[in-house]
Amino acid sequence: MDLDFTREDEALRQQARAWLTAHVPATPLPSLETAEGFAAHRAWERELSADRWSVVSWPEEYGGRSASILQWLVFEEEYYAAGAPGRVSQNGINLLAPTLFEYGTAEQRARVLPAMASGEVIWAQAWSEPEAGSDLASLRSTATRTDGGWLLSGQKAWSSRAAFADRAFGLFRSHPQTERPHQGLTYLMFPLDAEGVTIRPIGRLDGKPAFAELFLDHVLVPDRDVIGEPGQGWRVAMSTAGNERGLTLRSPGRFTAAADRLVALWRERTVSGGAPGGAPADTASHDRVADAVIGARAYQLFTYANASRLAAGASLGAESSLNKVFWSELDIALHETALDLLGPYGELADAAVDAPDHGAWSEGWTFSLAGPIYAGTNEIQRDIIAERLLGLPKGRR
Amino acid sequence: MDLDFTREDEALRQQARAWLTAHVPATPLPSLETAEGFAAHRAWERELSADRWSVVSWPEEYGGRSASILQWLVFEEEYYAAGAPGRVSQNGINLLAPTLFEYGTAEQRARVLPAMASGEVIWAQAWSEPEAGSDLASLRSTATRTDGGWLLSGQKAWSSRAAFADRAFGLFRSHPQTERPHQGLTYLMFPLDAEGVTIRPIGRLDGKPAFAELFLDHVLVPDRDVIGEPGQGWRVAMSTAGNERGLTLRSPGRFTAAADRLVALWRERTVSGGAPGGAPADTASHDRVADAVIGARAYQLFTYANASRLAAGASLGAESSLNKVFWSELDIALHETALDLLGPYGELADAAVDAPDHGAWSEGWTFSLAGPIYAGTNEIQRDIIAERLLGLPKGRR
Amino acid sequence: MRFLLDEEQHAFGATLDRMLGTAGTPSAVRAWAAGDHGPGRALWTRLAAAGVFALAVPEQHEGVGPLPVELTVAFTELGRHAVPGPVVETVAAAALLDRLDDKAAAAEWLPRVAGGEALLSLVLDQPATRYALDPDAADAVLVVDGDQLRLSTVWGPLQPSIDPARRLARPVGGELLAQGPAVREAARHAAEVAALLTAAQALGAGRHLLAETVAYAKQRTQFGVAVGSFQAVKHRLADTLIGLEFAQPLLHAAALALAAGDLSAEREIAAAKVSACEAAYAAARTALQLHGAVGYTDELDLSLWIRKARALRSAWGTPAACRAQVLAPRAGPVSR
Amino acid sequence: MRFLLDEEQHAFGATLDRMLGTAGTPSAVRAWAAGDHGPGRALWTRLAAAGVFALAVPEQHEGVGPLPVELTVAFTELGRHAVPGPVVETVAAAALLDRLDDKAAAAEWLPRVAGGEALLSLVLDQPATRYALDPDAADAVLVVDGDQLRLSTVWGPLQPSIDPARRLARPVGGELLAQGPAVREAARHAAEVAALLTAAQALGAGRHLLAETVAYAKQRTQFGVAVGSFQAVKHRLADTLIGLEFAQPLLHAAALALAAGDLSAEREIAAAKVSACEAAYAAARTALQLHGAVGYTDELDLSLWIRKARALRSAWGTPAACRAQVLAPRAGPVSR
Repeated sequence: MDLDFTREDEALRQQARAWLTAHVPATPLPSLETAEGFAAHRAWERELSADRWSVVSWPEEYGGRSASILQWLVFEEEYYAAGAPGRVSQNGINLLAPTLFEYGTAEQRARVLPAMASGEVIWAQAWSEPEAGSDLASLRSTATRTDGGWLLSGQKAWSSRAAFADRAFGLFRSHPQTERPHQGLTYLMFPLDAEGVTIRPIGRLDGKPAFAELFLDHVLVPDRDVIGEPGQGWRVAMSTAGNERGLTLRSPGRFTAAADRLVALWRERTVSGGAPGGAPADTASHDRVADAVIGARAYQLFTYANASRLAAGASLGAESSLNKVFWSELDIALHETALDLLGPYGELADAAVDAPDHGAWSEGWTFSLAGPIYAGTNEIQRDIIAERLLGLPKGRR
Repeated sequence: MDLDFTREDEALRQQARAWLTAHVPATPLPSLETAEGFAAHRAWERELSADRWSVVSWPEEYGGRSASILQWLVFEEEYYAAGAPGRVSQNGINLLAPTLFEYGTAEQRARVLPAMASGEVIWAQAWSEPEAGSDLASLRSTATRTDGGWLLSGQKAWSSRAAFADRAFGLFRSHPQTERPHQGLTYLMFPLDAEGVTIRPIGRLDGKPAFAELFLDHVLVPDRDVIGEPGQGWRVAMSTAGNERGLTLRSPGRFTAAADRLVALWRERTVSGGAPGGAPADTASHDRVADAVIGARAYQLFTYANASRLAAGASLGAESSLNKVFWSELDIALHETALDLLGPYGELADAAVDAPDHGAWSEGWTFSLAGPIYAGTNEIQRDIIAERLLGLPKGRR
Repeated sequence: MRFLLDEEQHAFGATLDRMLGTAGTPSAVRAWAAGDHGPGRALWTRLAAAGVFALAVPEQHEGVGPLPVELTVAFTELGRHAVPGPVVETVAAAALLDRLDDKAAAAEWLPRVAGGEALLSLVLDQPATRYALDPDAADAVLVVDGDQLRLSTVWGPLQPSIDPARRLARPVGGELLAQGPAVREAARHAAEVAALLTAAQALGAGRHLLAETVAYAKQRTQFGVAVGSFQAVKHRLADTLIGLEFAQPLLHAAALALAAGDLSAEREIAAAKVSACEAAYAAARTALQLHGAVGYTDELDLSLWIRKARALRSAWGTPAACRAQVLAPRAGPVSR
Repeated sequence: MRFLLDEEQHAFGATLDRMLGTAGTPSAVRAWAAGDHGPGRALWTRLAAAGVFALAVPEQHEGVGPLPVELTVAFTELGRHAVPGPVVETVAAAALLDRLDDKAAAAEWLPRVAGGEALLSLVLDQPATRYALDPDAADAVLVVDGDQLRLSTVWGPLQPSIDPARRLARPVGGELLAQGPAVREAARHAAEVAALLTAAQALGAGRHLLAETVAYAKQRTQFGVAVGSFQAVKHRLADTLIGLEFAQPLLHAAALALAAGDLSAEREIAAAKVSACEAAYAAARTALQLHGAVGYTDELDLSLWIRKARALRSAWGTPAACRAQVLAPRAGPVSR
């Protein structure tokens, strides 16, 4: 057992660090949940991809570096430590691309992936529906067969990035008569500017249009935009890609970097006597700061172990639920601690001129609050942990 | 609305304080869960009752002072602030006596109460059974009719004080054929030295025989020891006395006194630099100490409000569940904070010669751990709060 | 002792609750956030008519106060309905002016406060405040610096709070209104009033968040049953109720201590502030989690309360500062 | 990087688990608590035969160590089975003697430690220890005071711990074994070893507490269903598992850092210690609550683990002291 990086890993770390030092904007980009910020983040994706830093884990042919999972983790550590911008292409890179690598055709990969890597096409996810939150199997939107393709109709909810993105992907009920709700679904990609698509942006807690409702009325999608077999959408979506997904949803690098920034904030407050009213908070926050540091390190190490398991050919199942609950609670605790340390400045929105660290703590807190809700609520995750990892009786909730 | 005490209330406070200052043993009595300590605590009950301080809320004729609920709370504050011994008669005074006042006959009151007040007879409670923990209605022990009385058979569990007490009270199934499990129960008192009673003391977490199993084999109990109507035991046990019981189970005075001792401990550790290894704990414990103080005050005030409601003729229902969860969690948090403040001395058992404060923190921590379990687990209490106070759907757990 | 609100106090709260319940406060908050103070001022006038602000003003200045307990009752309702604007600051500023020797300033402002014609913002020379709340909506911004009280009419850029109903700015300079030790003393008192009423607002906001979430949990179904039938949901809501129920008496005791001018007032207020704000913030977290994604949208009015709960947490006394006050050496036992 | 135990390490842990699983450790603990060290020493001999103590001793003294990772694996099993006695102290004392220039002391004691013939107790001149553990059972009590190392044979009254398997006493005086800066340095190292292995014990104890409680929750019924089917119970057990699962990698990383002699070792060990001990204590609280009254009895063997979890929490580094080490200025970013 070891925690050693190969020469190649270290080389990648040094290259990434050097590139990031040279390229990361001195002042943070505007929030990617705004039109202005979205454009700026799209441009940043182009800059990343120009030097093949946007999708390091992909094969070279699609713009990547064939980085191992561990090397991807190294890159992420450097990326967030450098204070680089959030990834506006995340939906495509983390959710759609793994599915294409497993179920997509060569034609689909060649057509979709390079444009995704360059930020030319930015993807929204369209999983949820108004009546299908935690309970995805109860999807109602339909895909109806037509010449050479499918007609999509229905409504999608909580479609992140959809306010400004180019295309979206999701599941649609293509075979209404099936025994079980998981059957008869088809995985499709579709353009957000197509005829029949109406987008209603929805403001998140702080008002920024972080997601949207999609109303689809006979939207024509060609067969080439079906991923996998029609009717097999559930299997395609829940594919072994889900495996790594549990690992890539939120990389540890985000948290180790945030924990280091928190310690810096805490030291600054302690040494300087801190913000007015900061002083008492300092002693009181001592444990919370330490726990954030320890938690970030634990999540990093836990992920190294999982990466080692995957590299050894094992697969991750319900373990991802441990991950999800842990990082989402860590993220909130870490940001709440920061806001408490900031005392009277803690309530300033990220747009406020006095907002500390250009509003990073406020924006981060708002973002963190969604953690326990999306990608399977933490209540569902705890049920999964109890039933699949501890073998407790299923069903009763 | 006010928080004012009447001249009578204040007079009682001053009298109690004066008496306690004169009588409370300089060094704490041995734990009442030991034979030696039990005897010492019985003697203390006699000393209390000699000056009518053992049952202040009872009528004079039974050895009390007809103190109001508020005056009882005042007495309790003074009692625990003075560091007076735990009450070995608590089962009788808090659980049995209120039932006797409501359902007992004049003969029963005259026979039972004075001996209870003086500590001459100390009572064990015999509610639970091995298969009936949270779920009292599934009691199996039986009371069978016989000439002039009843024959008790079966097994009781978790009978607190039974290792050393004189008598016990509990519910027995006297009418086997009933529609619902709550029916057909009878409330009886019985001697622990009677023929057919076998007592198996059970050590609590720290090994002290705090409770016992009772094996009953045709134990003869005369009719005069039945409380209320035979078959009505459930109603008798759940009587409106339960009302005040929610309030008297653990008086706020215990917690305000413990919180004050915790602050003293924390100051001592802070000022002196504290126990070796204490220093870091001080800053870290700052919030926990403050929260213990605030929690104790909140519980005290919440109880004043409930006492005012009762005095105004209202009755307490599910509100007692709020009480139970709050004080039991406060008690554990308060004692855990103390043990953490004590650093390396925190693990010393109360019998250790170096145990700080004569082992009060260690003994208090052990005692506190039972809080969320007994008198209805906190899980049950939260179900009650959700269903009865918030009106959430019943049943599914 | 009768540690319960009396009939009139209950009735007063219920009246405000009914009035505000039909006043469409969410839209007033959204207008306020957009810089349109019209609907907010209209609410203000109705609150004055209901006698809220007169509670802060003594009789010789056309008020009926100061009545801290009644103010606490009123501000719990203001929080329950998320009334926008510097309500806490106006009442605290009135308390400050009332404590000054300078009768002129009091005579000029207090009657207008009582009548609901004057909105005041307030900045005190103490850690928890660096910004004036809604100076653009206020008729005056009072600023205490050391032993000087100034009336400021200039301030820096308006800065958004996480609570859309709050907009903050740093006041600049201003005309000297009063000077001397009385100013310090009055400011200390005003800070206590502000902390107490912020706690009351927070408790009201928490009550609303819990009520909305319980209602939602009863009606929202997943996996074919009401979300509110899941034990984890029930227990989380039960814990949220416990937090609020035990903050309530701390709030009342703090109001009584302030009314009586007890030495313990500062400590009692600090205990109430941290408890009410922690309970309200926990209620916000619960509301967000149990509503799921829809609770995370700003178009659902719930978001106004969630964001307010966060802002009130640090307003007029951070949790850490309050806990420090509770443990301040001179404090002695909090419990007696 | 392959951050996973390898085959042999797994097999070693599994072997110890099987061996101790049939060794009746609870009765050995109860005998130990009563002052009868016989069964405990017998266990000790079997552990030595299995190669546990040789892991702490270098080859020139008839060991195969020091091997911190393997020691961590072993002590996790010792904790899982609640093995009584100064196991941590013996290994830490061996680490101390190994670091001294004084070859004589090392040559006298280390082979006997490796062979399981010597039990050592240890007191270091650092906050977390004031007492020698089980001096009456130990063959020697090593005491570091400043830059002096003494061999003590006298101690004050034996004092019971909340953990019946632990009996504490203050050593008095003793013969001087070594002196000088090397003693300070060796003591610092020994403290790290002790903290690491205490964390390992705690993690093993926590694993046992969770496993026992899950098994009980599946079989115990209330209201006609298994307690383990209540969602509140399921979620509490899930959170307990999360705590243990995320402490595990911290423990392994700390062992690797110690093995490599990294500067980060102290900080990594502190993080592992507080996480493992908090997770174990939380597991004890969960075990107690979900077992109900029966879990509160000392006749149920579960009580031995519940009480050990509390004792290990403060042994060789309180939670507060560990957190302080994690934030110590020289520490720098913990994450890289």
